Amino acid sequence: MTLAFNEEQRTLKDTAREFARNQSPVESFRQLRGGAVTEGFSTDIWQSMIELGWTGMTFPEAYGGFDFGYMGLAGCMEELGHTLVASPLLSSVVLSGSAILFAGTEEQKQTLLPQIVSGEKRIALACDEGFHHQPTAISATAVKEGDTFLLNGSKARVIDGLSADLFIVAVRTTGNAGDTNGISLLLLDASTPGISIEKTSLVDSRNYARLTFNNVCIPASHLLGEMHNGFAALDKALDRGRICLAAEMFGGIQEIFDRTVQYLKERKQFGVLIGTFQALQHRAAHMYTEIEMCKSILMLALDAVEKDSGNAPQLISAAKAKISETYELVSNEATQMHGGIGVTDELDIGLFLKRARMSAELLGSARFHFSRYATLEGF
Amino acid sequence: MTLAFNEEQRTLKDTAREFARNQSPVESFRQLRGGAVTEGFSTDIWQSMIELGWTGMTFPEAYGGFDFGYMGLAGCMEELGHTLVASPLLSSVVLSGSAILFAGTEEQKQTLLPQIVSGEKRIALACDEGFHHQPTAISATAVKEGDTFLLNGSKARVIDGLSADLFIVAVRTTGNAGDTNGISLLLLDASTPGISIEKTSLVDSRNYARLTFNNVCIPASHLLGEMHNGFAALDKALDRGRICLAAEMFGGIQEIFDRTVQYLKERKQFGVLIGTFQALQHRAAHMYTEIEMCKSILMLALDAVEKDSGNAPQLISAAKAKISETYELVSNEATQMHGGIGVTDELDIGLFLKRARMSAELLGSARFHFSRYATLEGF
Amino acid sequence: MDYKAFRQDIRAWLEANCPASMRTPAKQEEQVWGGRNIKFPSPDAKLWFERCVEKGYCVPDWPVEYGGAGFDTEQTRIFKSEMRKLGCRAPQVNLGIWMSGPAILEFGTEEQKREHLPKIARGEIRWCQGYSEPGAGSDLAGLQTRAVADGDDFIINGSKIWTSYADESDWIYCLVRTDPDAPKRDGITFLLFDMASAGVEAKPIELITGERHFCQTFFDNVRVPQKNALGVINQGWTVAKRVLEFERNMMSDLGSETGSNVEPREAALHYIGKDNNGAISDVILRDAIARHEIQKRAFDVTQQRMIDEFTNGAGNMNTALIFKYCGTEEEKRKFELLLKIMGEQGLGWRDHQHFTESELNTTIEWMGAKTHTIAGGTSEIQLNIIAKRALGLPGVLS
Amino acid sequence: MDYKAFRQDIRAWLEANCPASMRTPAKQEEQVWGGRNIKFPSPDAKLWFERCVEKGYCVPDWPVEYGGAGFDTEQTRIFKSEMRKLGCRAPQVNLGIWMSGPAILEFGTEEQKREHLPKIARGEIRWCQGYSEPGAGSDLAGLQTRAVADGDDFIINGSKIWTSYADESDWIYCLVRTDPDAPKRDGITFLLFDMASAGVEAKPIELITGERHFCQTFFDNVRVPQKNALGVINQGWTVAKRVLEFERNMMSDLGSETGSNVEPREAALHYIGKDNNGAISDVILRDAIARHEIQKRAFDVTQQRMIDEFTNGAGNMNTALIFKYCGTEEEKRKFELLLKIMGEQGLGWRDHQHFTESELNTTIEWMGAKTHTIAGGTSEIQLNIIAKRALGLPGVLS
Repeated sequence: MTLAFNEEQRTLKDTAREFARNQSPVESFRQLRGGAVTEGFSTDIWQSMIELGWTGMTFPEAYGGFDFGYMGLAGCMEELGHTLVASPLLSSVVLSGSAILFAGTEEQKQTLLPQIVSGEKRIALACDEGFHHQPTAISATAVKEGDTFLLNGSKARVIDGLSADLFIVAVRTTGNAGDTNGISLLLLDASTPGISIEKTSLVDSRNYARLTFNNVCIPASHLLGEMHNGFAALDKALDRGRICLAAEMFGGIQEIFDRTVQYLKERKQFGVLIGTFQALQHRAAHMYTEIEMCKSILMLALDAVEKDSGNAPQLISAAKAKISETYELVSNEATQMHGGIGVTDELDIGLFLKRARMSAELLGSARFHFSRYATLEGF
Repeated sequence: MTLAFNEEQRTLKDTAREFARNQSPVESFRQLRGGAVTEGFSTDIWQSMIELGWTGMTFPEAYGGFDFGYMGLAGCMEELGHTLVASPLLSSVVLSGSAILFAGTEEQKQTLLPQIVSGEKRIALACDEGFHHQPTAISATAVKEGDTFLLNGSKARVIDGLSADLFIVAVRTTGNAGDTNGISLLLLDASTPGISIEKTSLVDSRNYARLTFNNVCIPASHLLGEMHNGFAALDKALDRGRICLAAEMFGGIQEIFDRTVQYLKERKQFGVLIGTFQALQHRAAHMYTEIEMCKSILMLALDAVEKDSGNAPQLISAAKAKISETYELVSNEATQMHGGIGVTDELDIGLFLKRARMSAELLGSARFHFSRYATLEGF
Repeated sequence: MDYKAFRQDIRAWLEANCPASMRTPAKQEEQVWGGRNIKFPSPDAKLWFERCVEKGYCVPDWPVEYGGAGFDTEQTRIFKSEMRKLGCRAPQVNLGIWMSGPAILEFGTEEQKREHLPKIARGEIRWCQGYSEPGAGSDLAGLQTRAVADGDDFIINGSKIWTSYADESDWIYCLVRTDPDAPKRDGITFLLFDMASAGVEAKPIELITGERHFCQTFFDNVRVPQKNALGVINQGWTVAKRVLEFERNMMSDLGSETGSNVEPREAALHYIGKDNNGAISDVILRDAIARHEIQKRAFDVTQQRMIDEFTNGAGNMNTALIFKYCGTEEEKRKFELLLKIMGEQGLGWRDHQHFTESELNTTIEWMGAKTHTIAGGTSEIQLNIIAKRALGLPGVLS
Repeated sequence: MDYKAFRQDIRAWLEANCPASMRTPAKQEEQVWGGRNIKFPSPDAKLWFERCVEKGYCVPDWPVEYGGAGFDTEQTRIFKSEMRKLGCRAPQVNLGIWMSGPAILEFGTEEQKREHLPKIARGEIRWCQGYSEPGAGSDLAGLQTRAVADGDDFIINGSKIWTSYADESDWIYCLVRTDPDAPKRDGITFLLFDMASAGVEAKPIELITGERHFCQTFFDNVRVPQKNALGVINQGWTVAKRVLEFERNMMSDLGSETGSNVEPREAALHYIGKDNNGAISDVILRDAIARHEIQKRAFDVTQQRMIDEFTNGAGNMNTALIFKYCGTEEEKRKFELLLKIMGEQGLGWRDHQHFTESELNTTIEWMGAKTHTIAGGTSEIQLNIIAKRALGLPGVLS
């Protein structure tokens, strides 16, 4: 077990830090708000990420990747979280790429993974349907008739769904909503007739879509993985997404915590630095301890992912739950401690506050993951 | 609606305060610990309470009472909570007396209530069986054969059960554990053959018993209330116990909070009063606000009890839940803020800490009452 | 005074005069703000406003000679309770009604009362508040805006922040430093002046909620007659503190009844669903909702309890210190809970296609609740005050 | 050094020499405390102790000439890990091993090392700690116990509190004030002396747990040679701080592995029960247990993470500041949770008829956990330290 980034990973992380600070500071994210850019991310920044090789980190060399592992990518995500960098790394590389890696046939992997790495195709994973993340609660149906699946239903919160070339759609091919059995994964070209793709605007101003399928025809060969048995690969891909998202969130937590501590050292009230107020000191110190706990559980989960350990799923849930709760705590405290200025749009704190709630909900809230942890641990 | 004690009730409360301070300070409770006194309370103090008329407050004059209401008694209980006075007021007058008042025949009321008021008989209510308070989870059975009930089973945490003359036993006469239907109440003389009464020693050093019934014969005339339909009266009596216990707990909360604030004003560390440390000030101020909330919900519930309002049960659950959680908070903070001296047996804080946990469990924990509140509110 | 008959009269008048459309909760954009540019969202709103002005019902407890209805405390309570029962909207909203008007009533000269109060009562002048300054935050008394005497006038230079709707207001009540050498609370004057004066500029600040009704307001050699001071020159801190009390009472009201009509329990039944027993199917959220409701019930009756305690001769003013803190902190918890209940539907942003009005409002109000524990005295300041005044703990904190 | 071979040798020795009965967790009363009155709960305990003493294994990292085994850091780590793997009990417990011994190794003269260390290693002398004083609490440096020079000796007067097992200990390491005129941290001496000296008296204090192993210790004209000072006279604060670090590390260990073998998840399955899916049937408690376990898992790997970070060149000493606070606070939460899970069975008191040993211990440890956030530096002091050292926040807090 190793709970620290190795030298190679640290070098990569340092690069990501420089990149985020210089190429894509929070100011860049502000420019994306308002929806002028349909994609919700900068295509230039995305192109730079591709050139830096980040799109290939998690894939074997045989598929055009660099076999660098999820821990390395998570280190980058953490750094990108510091400046709220929006990109399809999570949606296309981590979620969709992992699903293809875990479920795809050799041919699918040979075809699609290099396209993800090169950025030729951006793929989005369409799983959730209800108000909350619940990957077994799939009602969208795909009925196989001859060489074709006929797809009906809808999907919510499809990350980067608005500009994706291709979707991986989790559908129900048998059983009922809530069953893990009977879920299959289908590859669906975004231009297929019968799909409606609608932008949804959420507080964190990123790219989300709702999809509606109205008798969409998909060739049977576009099945990804086994018929009815797609859930294991889906959940494993979601898990990779959860831990990378948690790493991004952890970057955000550290950023606003550091800014808040800095503010406590600069801001005067009643003639003294507010950082001398013991009540604020204790709250800040307590947050520091919680952040250290987040780091430990994050690294423990990433280590388990690297080794593909049997207990990786529960450790990922542990990390996502702990980090979601801590992000809520720290973003609330950062807002309160910054006082009036903290709730203006001019300061960045509000942007992190919004991202904190959205990322806590995405791929499972703390509530979802505490429960999942308990189930996986058998109690 | 009136959320303050009226003049008469305040006079009574003042008397109770004087009585508790002078006749039964915490020092008296210390003398009861160790179990030298079987009853777990002072019979002299109990006799004084009887003479003061507290045993008759909740009963109509027709049954030897003074028709003074539960709000008046709760005011006394609050004052007794300040000095940890142990007495059978809760067990005999509130729980058992209320059960008889709500369920008894005219003859039973005529016979038993005056005996409670005069102290001639002490009655204990035997309801719980498992580790937690759960009044529908009754498994002890009473089978009616001719003119006799045959009782088998066991009871836990019978308050003042060790020295009771009579028990009111909640038994199952039909249905299964968990059903509200099928519960009946029986009057059982403590000297009846087949009863085993064992003292259980709990952290708060009061009088608790476990009862075991081995083919105990009870005359059919000792049925209290309707056959199979005893739950409504039982729950209503338990509710009267819950709110009076909550009042006692509220007295304890105020006592240790006041002592803690006083300590903050006296104790020096690093050359200054610890009450000047802002972190402690804020924690104390927060507790103050929680205590005010406790007082409001307690008075609201008592007002509903006085009027026998339809929403009294949920307001009682609200008060018991809120006060249980606040007692946990305040007893923990009082211990921590007193530092080393607070965890010695010499200081009283530990006695309140122990009573806090025991009284939180008795008649339903915060957890139990949050859930009950929601159920009663229909969500 | 026959209060029973009074209540019947009020009820009858309201039923006869308050249009049906004015008996539904007003959305933010439907509120009628008084002022030179008064606008009405509907003819009914105008009618209702005019009828109330005529009777003095915008400020029922003010004396008749200043445009009020001259009601005593009990009459006012009855009037408000009947308004609530019928769900009547406030005919006019105005900081003049809540803040500067009551302050002028208490501290003003007869001349000032006659000049300002009727205009507030009739909705002719809209007021805003110039208290906070950039960089000062909760340290109100540390204000730097200077007013230098020049003949019978003051010349004002400086800047205020968090002046709500300064860009739409007609007059301001403003704290200025008139004696820079005195201890900081002893050199402050409470000044009233026209926002149309030369040298006043108000710039909206955008909040995280997207709202832009707070402004930063700049004063560049603004000339104001010295007689516009309310109360004694250099002793404006006394007036300011009293106005802060008005504000805190208003804020704690805000805490207890938020604009969002979404209650967590109803939200849960909709966004989470029920189990076979009709209970909210997520037990954790159900528990959190019960906890919230109990806290809210306790909070809601606390004011009533205080009054009852005073009535019964056992009152304690300390209880009043907790309202702002308890109300606004519980409001924050409520909205965090609502977000957890609503999932994606609690996180929409200006997307009227996929989110209802009420959903979008919940998101905004979740953020708005963050401002309520800061504005009008932060929660930390409230705790300082409670520690000092209610608990008597030592220390030099203000 | 061939650590692999070393590990095998240690393993082989432990398997051959540690009696089977010494490979089960020791109850409190089964621990072997060294000292003049050393007692063994069983012949196996005596055998195990003697075998370890012979090899220097009571203090494996101490030099051989002082009674240790002379192991380097890696060897010590391996030795401890093998002990843990086999579940071997500590052969001897003694504050001399954890506190005064390491302090003497670091600050002692050669003469002091030769006098004291072998006696600790061989379990001949039991040590206790004289730090806190009545009324001083966390303000350690404010101590009042005076040591006045008298020829080659000091004459000590005063009193110490929270001296664990002072009534059963042979020697004390004690902070005394030798210069009352110096700033408070500059006039303190770290003194070692025999508890059998004339004028020493130790009185047990009863805790809320019922335990009586803490004492108040009185010094009435106790005569101690000046050469018994450890380190420089008047500069004992330096030694004291180092010993506090040893103590905090020990306390955070206590936090992470409490004596109670009851884990909330097992307790819940027993005292609450399962639903049809095998899940703990109370969802609220299940969620709280998950939260606790996640916090504990995070805590448990944090030390390892720190080491890994240092190994990989990105370490940060600040992380070390959190252990005492996190460990002891989580321990408190764990026991509150256990009490809620166990209901009445978590609230038994010395009633061996109705409660199991483990149940009664849980109750005691619930209370004991309250002492751990106070002793060895309160949680508040820990937060002060974190704020100052890890966050660099300003202030004059110690």
